[in-house]
Amino acid sequence: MRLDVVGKNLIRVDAYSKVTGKALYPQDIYIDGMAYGKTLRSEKPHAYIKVDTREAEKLEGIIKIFTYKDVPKNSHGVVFKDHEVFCEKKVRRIGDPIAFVVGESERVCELALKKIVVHYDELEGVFDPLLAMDENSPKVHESGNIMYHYKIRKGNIKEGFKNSHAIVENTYKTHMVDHAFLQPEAGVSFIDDKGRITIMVATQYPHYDREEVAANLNLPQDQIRIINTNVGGAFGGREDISLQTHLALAVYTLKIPVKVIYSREESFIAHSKRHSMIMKCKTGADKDGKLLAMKAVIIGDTGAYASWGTNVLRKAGVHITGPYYIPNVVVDSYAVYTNNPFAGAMRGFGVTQVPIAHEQQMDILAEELGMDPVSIRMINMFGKGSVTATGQVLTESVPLEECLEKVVEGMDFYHREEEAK
Amino acid sequence: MVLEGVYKVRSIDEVVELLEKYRENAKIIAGGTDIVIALRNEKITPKVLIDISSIDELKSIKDEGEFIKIGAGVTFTKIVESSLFQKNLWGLYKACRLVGSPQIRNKGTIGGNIANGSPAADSIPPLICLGSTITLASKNGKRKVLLEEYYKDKANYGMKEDELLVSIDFKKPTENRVLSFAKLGLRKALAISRISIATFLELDKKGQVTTIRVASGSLGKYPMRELEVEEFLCGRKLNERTIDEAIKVVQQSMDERLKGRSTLPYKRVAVESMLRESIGDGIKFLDGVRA
Amino acid sequence: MKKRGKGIGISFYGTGYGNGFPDVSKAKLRLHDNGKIGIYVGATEVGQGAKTALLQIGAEILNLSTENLLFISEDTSLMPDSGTAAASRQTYNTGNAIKIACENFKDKLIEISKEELGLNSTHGLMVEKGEIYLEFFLQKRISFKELVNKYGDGTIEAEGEFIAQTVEMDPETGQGAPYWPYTFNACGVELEVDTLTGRVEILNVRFAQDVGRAVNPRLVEGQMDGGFAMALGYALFEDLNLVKGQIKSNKFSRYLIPTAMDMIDVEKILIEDPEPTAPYGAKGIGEPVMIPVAPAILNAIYDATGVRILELPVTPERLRKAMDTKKNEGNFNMELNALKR
Amino acid sequence: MKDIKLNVNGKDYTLNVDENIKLLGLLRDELGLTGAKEGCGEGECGACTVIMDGETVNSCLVMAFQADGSNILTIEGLEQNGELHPIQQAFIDVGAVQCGYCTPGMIMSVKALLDKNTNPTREEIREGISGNLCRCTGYNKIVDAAELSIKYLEEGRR
Repeated sequence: MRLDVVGKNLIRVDAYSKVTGKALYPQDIYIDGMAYGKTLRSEKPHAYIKVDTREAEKLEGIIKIFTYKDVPKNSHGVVFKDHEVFCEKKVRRIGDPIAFVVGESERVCELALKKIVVHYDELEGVFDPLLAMDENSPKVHESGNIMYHYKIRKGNIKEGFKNSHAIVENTYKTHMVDHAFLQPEAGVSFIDDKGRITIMVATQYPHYDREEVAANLNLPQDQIRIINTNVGGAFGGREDISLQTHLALAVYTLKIPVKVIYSREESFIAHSKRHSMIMKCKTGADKDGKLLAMKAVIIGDTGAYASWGTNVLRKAGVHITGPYYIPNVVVDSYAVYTNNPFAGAMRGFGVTQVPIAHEQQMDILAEELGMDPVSIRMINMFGKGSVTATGQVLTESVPLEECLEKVVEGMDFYHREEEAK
Repeated sequence: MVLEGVYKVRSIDEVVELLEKYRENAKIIAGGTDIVIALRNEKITPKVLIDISSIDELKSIKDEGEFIKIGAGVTFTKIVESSLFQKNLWGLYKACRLVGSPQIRNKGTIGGNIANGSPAADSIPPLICLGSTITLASKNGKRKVLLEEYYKDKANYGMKEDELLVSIDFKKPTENRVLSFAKLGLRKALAISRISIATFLELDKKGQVTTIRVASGSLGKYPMRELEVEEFLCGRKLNERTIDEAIKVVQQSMDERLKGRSTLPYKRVAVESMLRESIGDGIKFLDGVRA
Repeated sequence: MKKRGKGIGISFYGTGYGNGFPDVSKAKLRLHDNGKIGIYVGATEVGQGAKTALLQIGAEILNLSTENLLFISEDTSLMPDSGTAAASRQTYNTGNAIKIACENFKDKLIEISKEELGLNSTHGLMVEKGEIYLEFFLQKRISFKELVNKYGDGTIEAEGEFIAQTVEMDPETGQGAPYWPYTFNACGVELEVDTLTGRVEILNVRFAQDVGRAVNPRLVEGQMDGGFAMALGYALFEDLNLVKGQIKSNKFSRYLIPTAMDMIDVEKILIEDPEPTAPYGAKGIGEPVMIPVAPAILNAIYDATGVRILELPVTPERLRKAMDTKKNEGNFNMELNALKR
Repeated sequence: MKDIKLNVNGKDYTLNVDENIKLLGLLRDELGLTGAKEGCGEGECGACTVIMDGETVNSCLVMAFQADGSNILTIEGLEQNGELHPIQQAFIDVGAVQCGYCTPGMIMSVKALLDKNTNPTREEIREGISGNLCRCTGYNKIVDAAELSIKYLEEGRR
């Protein structure tokens, strides 16, 4: 195929604006007469709350303080609507939004935050997903803490292990991490010339934001307009709604432009995290290193809210075998609520966590069988026509062997094996 | 934070005048790399800031023959770029080079490092090893304090609210003496030291220690001399065995000093690497001098 | 003492929302006043290069240079929904939607040109460099500008929609075809462990990434470097330090991501094996480039030290402790009463 | 409020500034120069890097009143008569830009480095930009851009 443009190193279309500092991010937008907004967030991980904003409202320069009472429909979420725009009765994590202060300057908003009185009636929290799975643990949501369970049942697992020459079993653990994109969340809202509520924000998915904001405000979608500015990195951390609804609510009520800028510290508690996972893996292979069976349990801590928990733990479950053909597979993958920061999408979406387990399992198996790490992969890895643990046939474009060969070519992995002999 | 007055001053006299007037309500700012963060986090809430970064007198490094005098307002970059700290004073050069990042080194000052007094301050262990004296000025005149004493006995020697740190001076080491430094950080830049060790060393012709001073950072409430190690090594020949012993001595001191701290188990093993690096680099330099 | 080791990680990654959920991308094309073509698509540029790569796909089909294309992807009042900039799906999904929209647009231009040029059939009409012409009688030609002058700004338009093919999995057995396409890669890492401090230094990296086809190789390389750096932080540095739900490391002075000095030059190898259902064979690689790195680092640490670190991150403390006790660090018993029900 | 005079990108300003604001706030909110960004507010990320009297500083750690009498160069001051600075051009040409949020600060650090050291090694470049965090690029293409800048600058001098 002769290609003129595809395959060429075209200069990025946004490069010029970015090297000159002309590219605008939400924090770079200034509108005459705009007010500022700041969010009051929970300081407790699990508590019933009562909020008193009266003293704060008296401050000169404070325009309005929004709470749950001001939100027409107070629930949102990418899959399950289990987030509240502002918590009404209960907070489930440190950082849950409780109120949104709009004032003439950032400084007066900060003062107001200190004057809002939140009475916390603290509840026992649960921070370990294993404990959270116990029926007697405190419930983060009414529905119970096990939010999702994904299963694979393929082949005959007992038979697989029975025929295995080597079996290795280990439990691996990965931690919650942050996207740490360089641009903290920010946004500006105003009413456009057609009377639409317009929000300029850095987001991964403007149409989803529009849908969510419209639902929360109980307005038709065409009354909402999202304008994506330049986005200072995302990596999954800008999928859930953060300040969009706050900004929309403020401009809808007050009819003046409003701007919000999060500090780095607020950014850390405002957006989702990568799911921490506990992965218990049992892998069996025959004498030649051919994989025969895998049994895996994955427990993902989705924190206080579901966000993408179902999809992340599903994707983790599908990929825990690694890119290897295994005839007998049992996988149980759970998403569990706790009072930790909520976990959602982050680069790799559950698939970044599972190789911490399956790739170490492969090396451990190889060692038990006296094989080298390259060979054991070569004989098990997916190729064209391979069938995955979910029964899917990989019909085309499976150049895994080539990938591994190219890596090994320059690194001399076999050499050590020879030395050892 | 709400500041009521800010002063960008040109002379030490002006500073001490203002300090006398505002006392605990005033804070000195030079590079700002620590203090602006403290203001932002409301760790401090002064009413007045006095910027000393334009006082020329505080910004010079003087080679006074027997002594070197560093103005409190000298930046880390200036020390790194000075030819004075290249040979047997390169422990100080290295410590300053490992501070934060280029931007932090361009603004951060040696005086600020001392006045802030963080246990992890990179430049202090080398300065303690050199037996540095600091000069503090107030409306009532000047006084000198040994840097080591300054931290050890804050009640008697620490900075008063009307005082300004003016300079640091130390005796230039003779050619057969060397200052070295090692730092353990979690990453290669923008790293706060988990452990730092500075060593000041003199060996005789047989390789026996005739003078040694060892100072540590992040191994206590403030940077300090490691006297037990010094005592152990003084008069001994430096070899694998004695250095191994010296490591045990440091570990014993740490066990007492850091008892119950969660960081102790790691630090007591990692200190080995820092002490080896610091002493080893010192020996290597002196071998070069003798060769 | 310094000990060296090598390790490999390989991975696969299924693109898209998956599991039978309709993964839809839409694109719209319009002919504008200056003869330029506007591509209207809700694909967010988050830094990955979506605007550039998707524009390249459009330009290729329309036989135009990218300067003659406009890319409108910011304003929900202007562009159709192309799904989220996530799941490594924009190049594949929205790339396909743009491809379909461009083909429909070309058909439309040809249909209109047939009328304008007074031809009996569309046979032999070509679209290239801003013109429609009859390939065997070049005098029969009409430019985009002429068309827009006659029909008006934005009135000639076409749409395209692409829906990825996935099959919902059975809730009891997990059997189904949850994602498509899958992307593959392999990473090899050589590193050195300071056995006294437990610090890890990466010495050498080879990283091969299946891309289907690289729409813009330099953008792919940028993703690979960035993915490696993020995974390096994941494996060795980054820790929120959660205590009872509170993030203790909530600032950059405590939450440590790699600096330029912690990063290393990465030997990047792009493997091209075009995916038939993808635009020009191109697959998404934004997420895959992070995935095989951390396990390669962990396997290399084992190779160097003989200890397995089963829990992330591999802080110097954790590694040093493992070396001291000669025990695999983090191998906890998982007593799951909850699971026994 | 405090009266200060300073020169930014070759232009003299006399301003009356709030005692509490930082140089970064002054540049962005008062002068409309939004190229320098706030990423952390504590001098860790370098997104706010500008050149002050010839040296890079984190403008989030400089009080505005401290800038009295100083010369400031920001990213907006690099492009001259519609022509990009060679470093900016190099960043474009090698593909050193992704999300772009770190880019202005990164370019200022590269400039300050090359002003002092006209031919740094890759390691020296890494050190020179070690106060500027980037989450997208893994830095390698930025190091490439700095190397290409050396070439462009040499060609410009010839």
